[in-house]
Amino acid sequence: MALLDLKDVNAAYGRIQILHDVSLHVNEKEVVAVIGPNGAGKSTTFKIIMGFINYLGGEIEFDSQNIVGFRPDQILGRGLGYVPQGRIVFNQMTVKENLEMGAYIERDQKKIDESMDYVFTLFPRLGERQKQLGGTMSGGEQQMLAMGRALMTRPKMIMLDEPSLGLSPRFVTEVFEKIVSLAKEGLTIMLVEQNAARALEISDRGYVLELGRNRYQGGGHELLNNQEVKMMYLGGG
Amino acid sequence: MKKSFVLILGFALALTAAPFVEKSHAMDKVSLGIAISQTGRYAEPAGRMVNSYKLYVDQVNAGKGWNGKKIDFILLDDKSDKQTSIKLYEKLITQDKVNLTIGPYSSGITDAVANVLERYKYPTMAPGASSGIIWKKGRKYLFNIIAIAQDYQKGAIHIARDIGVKKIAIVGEDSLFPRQSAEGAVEWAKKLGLEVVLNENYPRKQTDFTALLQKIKARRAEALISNSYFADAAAQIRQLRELNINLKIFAGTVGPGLPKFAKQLGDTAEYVLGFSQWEPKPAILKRPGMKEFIAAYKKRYGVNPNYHAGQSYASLQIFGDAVAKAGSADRDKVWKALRTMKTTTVIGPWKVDDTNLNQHEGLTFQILNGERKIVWPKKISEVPYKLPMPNWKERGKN
Amino acid sequence: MQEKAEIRSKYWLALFLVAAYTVPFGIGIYTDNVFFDLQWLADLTTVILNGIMQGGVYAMFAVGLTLIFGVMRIINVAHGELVMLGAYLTWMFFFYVGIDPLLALFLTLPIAFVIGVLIQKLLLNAVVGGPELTPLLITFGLGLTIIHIVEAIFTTDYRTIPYAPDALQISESINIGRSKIISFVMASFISISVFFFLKIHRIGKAIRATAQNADVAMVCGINIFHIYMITSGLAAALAVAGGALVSIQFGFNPETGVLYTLQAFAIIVLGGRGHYIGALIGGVMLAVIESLISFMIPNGTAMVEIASYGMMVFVLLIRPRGLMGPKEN
Amino acid sequence: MADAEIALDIQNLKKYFGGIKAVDGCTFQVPKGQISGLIGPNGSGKTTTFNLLTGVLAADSGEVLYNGENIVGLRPYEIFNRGISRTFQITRIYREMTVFENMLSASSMKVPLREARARAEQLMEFVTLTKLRGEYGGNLSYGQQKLLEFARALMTDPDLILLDEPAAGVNRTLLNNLLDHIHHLQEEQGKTVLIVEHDMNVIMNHCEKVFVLDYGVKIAEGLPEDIQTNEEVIEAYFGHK
Amino acid sequence: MGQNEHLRNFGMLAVLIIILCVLPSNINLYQRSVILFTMMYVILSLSWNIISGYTGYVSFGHVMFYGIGAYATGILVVDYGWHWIATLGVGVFVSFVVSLCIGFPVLRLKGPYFAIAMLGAAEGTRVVATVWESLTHGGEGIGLPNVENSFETYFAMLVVMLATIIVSYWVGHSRFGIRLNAIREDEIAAESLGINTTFYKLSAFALSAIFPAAAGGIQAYKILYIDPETEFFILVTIYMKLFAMFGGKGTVIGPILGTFILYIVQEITWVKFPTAHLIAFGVFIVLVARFMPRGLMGYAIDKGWARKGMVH
Repeated sequence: MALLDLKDVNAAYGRIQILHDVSLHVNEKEVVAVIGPNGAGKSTTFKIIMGFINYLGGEIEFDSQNIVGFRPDQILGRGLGYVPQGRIVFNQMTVKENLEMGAYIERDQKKIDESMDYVFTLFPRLGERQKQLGGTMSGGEQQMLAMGRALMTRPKMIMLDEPSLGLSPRFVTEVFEKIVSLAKEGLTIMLVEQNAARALEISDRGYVLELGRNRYQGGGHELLNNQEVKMMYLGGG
Repeated sequence: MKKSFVLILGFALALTAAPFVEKSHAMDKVSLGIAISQTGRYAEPAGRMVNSYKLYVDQVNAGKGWNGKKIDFILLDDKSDKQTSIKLYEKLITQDKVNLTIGPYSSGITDAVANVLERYKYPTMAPGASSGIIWKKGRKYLFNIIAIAQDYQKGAIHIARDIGVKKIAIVGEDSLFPRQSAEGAVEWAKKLGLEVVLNENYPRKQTDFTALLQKIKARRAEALISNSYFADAAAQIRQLRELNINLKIFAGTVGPGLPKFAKQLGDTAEYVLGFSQWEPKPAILKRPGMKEFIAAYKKRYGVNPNYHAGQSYASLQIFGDAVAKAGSADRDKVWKALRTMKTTTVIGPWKVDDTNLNQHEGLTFQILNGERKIVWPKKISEVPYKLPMPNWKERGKN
Repeated sequence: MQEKAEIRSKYWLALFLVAAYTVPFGIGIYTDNVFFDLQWLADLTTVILNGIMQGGVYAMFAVGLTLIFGVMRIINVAHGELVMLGAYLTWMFFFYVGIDPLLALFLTLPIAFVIGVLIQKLLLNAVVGGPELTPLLITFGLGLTIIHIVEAIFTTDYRTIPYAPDALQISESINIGRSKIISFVMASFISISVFFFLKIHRIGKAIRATAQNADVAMVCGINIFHIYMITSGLAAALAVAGGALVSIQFGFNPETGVLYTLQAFAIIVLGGRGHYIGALIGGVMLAVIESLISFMIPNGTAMVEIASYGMMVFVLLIRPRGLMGPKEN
Repeated sequence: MADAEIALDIQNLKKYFGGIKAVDGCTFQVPKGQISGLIGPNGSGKTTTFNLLTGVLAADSGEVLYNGENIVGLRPYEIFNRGISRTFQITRIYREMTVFENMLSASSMKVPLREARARAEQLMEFVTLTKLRGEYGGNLSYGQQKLLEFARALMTDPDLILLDEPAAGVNRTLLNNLLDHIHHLQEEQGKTVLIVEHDMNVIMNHCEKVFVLDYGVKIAEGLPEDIQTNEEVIEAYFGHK
Repeated sequence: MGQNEHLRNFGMLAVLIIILCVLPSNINLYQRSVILFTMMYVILSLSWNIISGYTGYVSFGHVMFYGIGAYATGILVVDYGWHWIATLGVGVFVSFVVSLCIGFPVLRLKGPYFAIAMLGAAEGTRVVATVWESLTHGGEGIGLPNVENSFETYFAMLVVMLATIIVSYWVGHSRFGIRLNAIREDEIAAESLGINTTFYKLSAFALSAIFPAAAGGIQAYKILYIDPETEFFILVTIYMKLFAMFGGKGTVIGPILGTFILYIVQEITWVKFPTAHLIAFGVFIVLVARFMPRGLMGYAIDKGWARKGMVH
């Protein structure tokens, strides 16, 4: 059964329409990659789901409920976590505070502590550096922190926007390893990636967008080996 | 829609014509105009003056009027602003065509509007102005009533000399009236052989004087001559106490004369010297009509009149006498009458010299047990002054 | 190159501050206002201590301004008017009901909080994130309105609340007013409480998070409009508390607010816009400079205002982020 | 090809934002009288490079030679006055000024008003905005704004035109029109054009030479066809396993 | 088509001039004063409009130039015995120099920081006028010799107003004005498209500084008494700003319209409701900023009753 379901979604930044009738769905416990060349509307898809930008039409359902018009905190409350692009953490706050902010909607201190332990077991490095300011961490650590923060509410599903953007190769590998291990624990994951090859490799399924439209879809490995998809990145495909 | 927009614009522009409608006054009345601060920073003292004006006008209108004519009292608000005040006197003179005018409140504004009054030859009483400089510009139509600012600290400095003070500090707000008062204080100090160790001004909105007072202490001044209004005088005496600076004399000008000074400051206000043009004490001052005026004022407004109220009432009494003597409200005749006549008001005798200055003698009082007691000049003093001020520590705790 | 400019601006600011502190001494020596004896040193100490006490109160309401700026990038030019309003509220409770000015805080602070929330809800929420000048004009108009409403009710009379009038003797010749010390202690207490609220409390942390990045805060499930209102309420409460503490020391009338706005703004520019500790340090530094100028320069009291304005303009020019403010991009 | 004259010689250009190396020693030469493309994945430093070339950002180090003169450190208007004009990724038309005023604003004050007006009319005609000349820039559709920005950049008849994503948000017909005009400028008047674009079709079909940036460094340059098959480029774009 | 429009506008201006020239001898002193001060505020709001309306740098301290003008006249007439007309030139010159000195650093600040730095600069100038006693007579103020001056000042103000209107009209219908607008709309784009923003901002600032100086000088001679509190009164800046914003900043007719309506409305209302009108002004600023940021003219333009833009 589809946990997240988008049907014919249209969206715009101000006056520019970015998405044209985009449809996609994510089943429970699935890893789905959304890929495509620059300007394909991948990140926009996430932002429309979270309610950040102008919604023009179409249906967005999460957990069998229409979430169009919900505020981000309400969507989060339904169990959909989101890690925005650019590994933005709260620079002037410690790792621990960053994680606490992730659990802002949770008021039960015991549950927060449990989530915190859970995140620390997932990302031991965060546990070691609880007191460090977010802004002083390395890029890879910040990405871990951003992911950990999104996991604090113990969501059913998380959306990762370009988790490997701007990271050095060593950290890229580490980030993808973490994603795989999260998936193994049964978390539903949707990710947008520039690094299409890496993303498709770990995904059950993938969607390819181009200029705000659905272009291809299929199994992760199927798309990975599709020459047309590869060529699309450099035109003429 | 466009039509209505144009209509609204048209209406708004038509409104702009309103200032151009001239009024004319009935001939059977004497119109008396004033623009005074009902809002803005001078609203409070000016308000007491307005009280007196209304009282006087109602009294006269209930009686025989001026030469049988009722008074038409036109009251405008100058927002404590010079530009507005000038405009308003021009309005009173050329648009409302009043017969006589009374001056506004504060020396600065009076100095500004005096030019217009002079040009239009309007004999004007100036109960709201005390800076001597206003009368040093050869003006013929503005009449002084009260003691000039230069003499506000005369009593305090005499007392200082009498109790053996050698060094005094003079501070004051940086505006026309306090500076005139300071100028007088410096002159009196020179005459009486006191050394002025500090003479400084501070801006109008100043509330924190700790550094200034500490500076006074560092200069070893024994007395502080403060040419101040209410807020700054109150702040200074409070902060003297806070800093435990023990001076022999603290002499304010306008501030201590207000009833709220003693009321709000409690025993901090004790022993403070202040200056007053007049006090509602008929038993001591013995001016004619004083008792009746005080009673009527108190009945109508619930409080005793202070000197602002007294001097403004007096100014209308003088006008009344002048109109009676001139036989009409004709400005030229009234002016001639004012220049030559001699009369007595609730605040004392009135007769001007060539420069239109009246020799009114003010008085210096001291706050004792929360009451203002006249202590100088000696001939009208109620009680002997109690000075030097006792140390702060020796005072009873609040 | 950017790093170099950064370091250069730091040196300029340091130089400026050193000059700000030493010039009064220089002029003082030149004009014979400095005497090298113990008595004078005691006087100087008193003046500086007074400045610090004063600065504590300034800092408290400046912190309110910096909070609003940090969270919403709005400069609330009606902040000083809220200080003035606080003084009047305290005065009313004191004179009409007879409540001790400090106890009255328990009543005035909730009122202030509600006022802050209402201002935010009715006027500012709609313009957060829009053109920067709109909120400036709106709060400016609001300030004007508050001044004249208060004036219509209370007139322009100066009012004071006599409170703890005596001096606390620290040594033979160093005395400080009790009301000043009480104010300073209260201001410190409130500032530190707010600091810990921001540091420890869940909502306090959310306020900091929103200030750092509103978008991510939203992603974390923080309703930022809710946070805006709480911030505004908190800032108004700090302003009103400042008013209460000012009212037991000084006279006030409806116009005094403007001065406090400029002072608070000078403080947050110096300390670093949006920076909490910066505002506290800035407040004390500014007040001390003001005291020194007033104490040592002939007619210095008149020049005190120049200190605030000059400080503000200079710091904006040489180092817009002030002492500890975050870097602007 | 190799001996084509050089319009813009970029040498070792660097720009760091704090710890982020946005442009990290970028070196390439834009050939004169040709249309070149500048491509790269997200965050590779294309727009930053544009901003460095036009003086909007100050470079940390490096040189940009234009007609033999180093233009690094000049203010943007000085660079513009030397004949380098540009458009922006997210349009920066003047929203509360009319289309006509937008056009006039870019004309040199030395050109008589009459001439400036005539040129503005001509360019508006060309980008089909004449009907909208009295409309506020902010009221135009995004595509129209793009066209306006393009036309505005041509007001002073610049020699070098930098276009930042001209295709984004513009409909196909208009886009083709625009590209035709760019070709026309290049062919007839010998203008140099440098395009940053996401739409690979535009780059592949219209550029004679392509530069590829990744992590703020030029990783490849050459003919479009060569670039398409360059392994390093594919990896930069598509990622590696 | 542009020609006809200019002709029509100048025709309207000519009619206004004729009315304003004939009027003073037929009305009384007070009415002359009301018109004089209305004209003064037209000058002030139009000047404010040049820097703040066209260029978008909202000044909260423009009263400083007005004060400088007033003081130049006061000092030169009283202490140096100059003819008052000559002093206006000095006021304008000093204002011009001061505007360059202050403008160069302060115009580097953006938005609210510029606004507040200007507020600080104006208050600072007021303090200087208070403290520099040897030049300005300090807080005691300067009293000028008493003369009848209502006609002279009226016509002087008229001339300065005409100059301001003509310059504003030129700014509002030239490429110079367009460039200022471009800076308001997007400074980075403007700079990238060949506009030397420093030069244009500074020019606009200087232009907006010289007319208030002349108006301040004339006003000082009209009032015959100046002191720092009045001449650097913050309310003057508020009026400039409000009148221009209400009429529609960034247009020529807007500030004129705004001044005529609001100044005279307040002239009528404050007599009856002394405090209420200031409360109303505060509310008014809030409402205009919130709901009608482009003023009456902006409203008219949106409704299609006036053309968009300044050059057609």
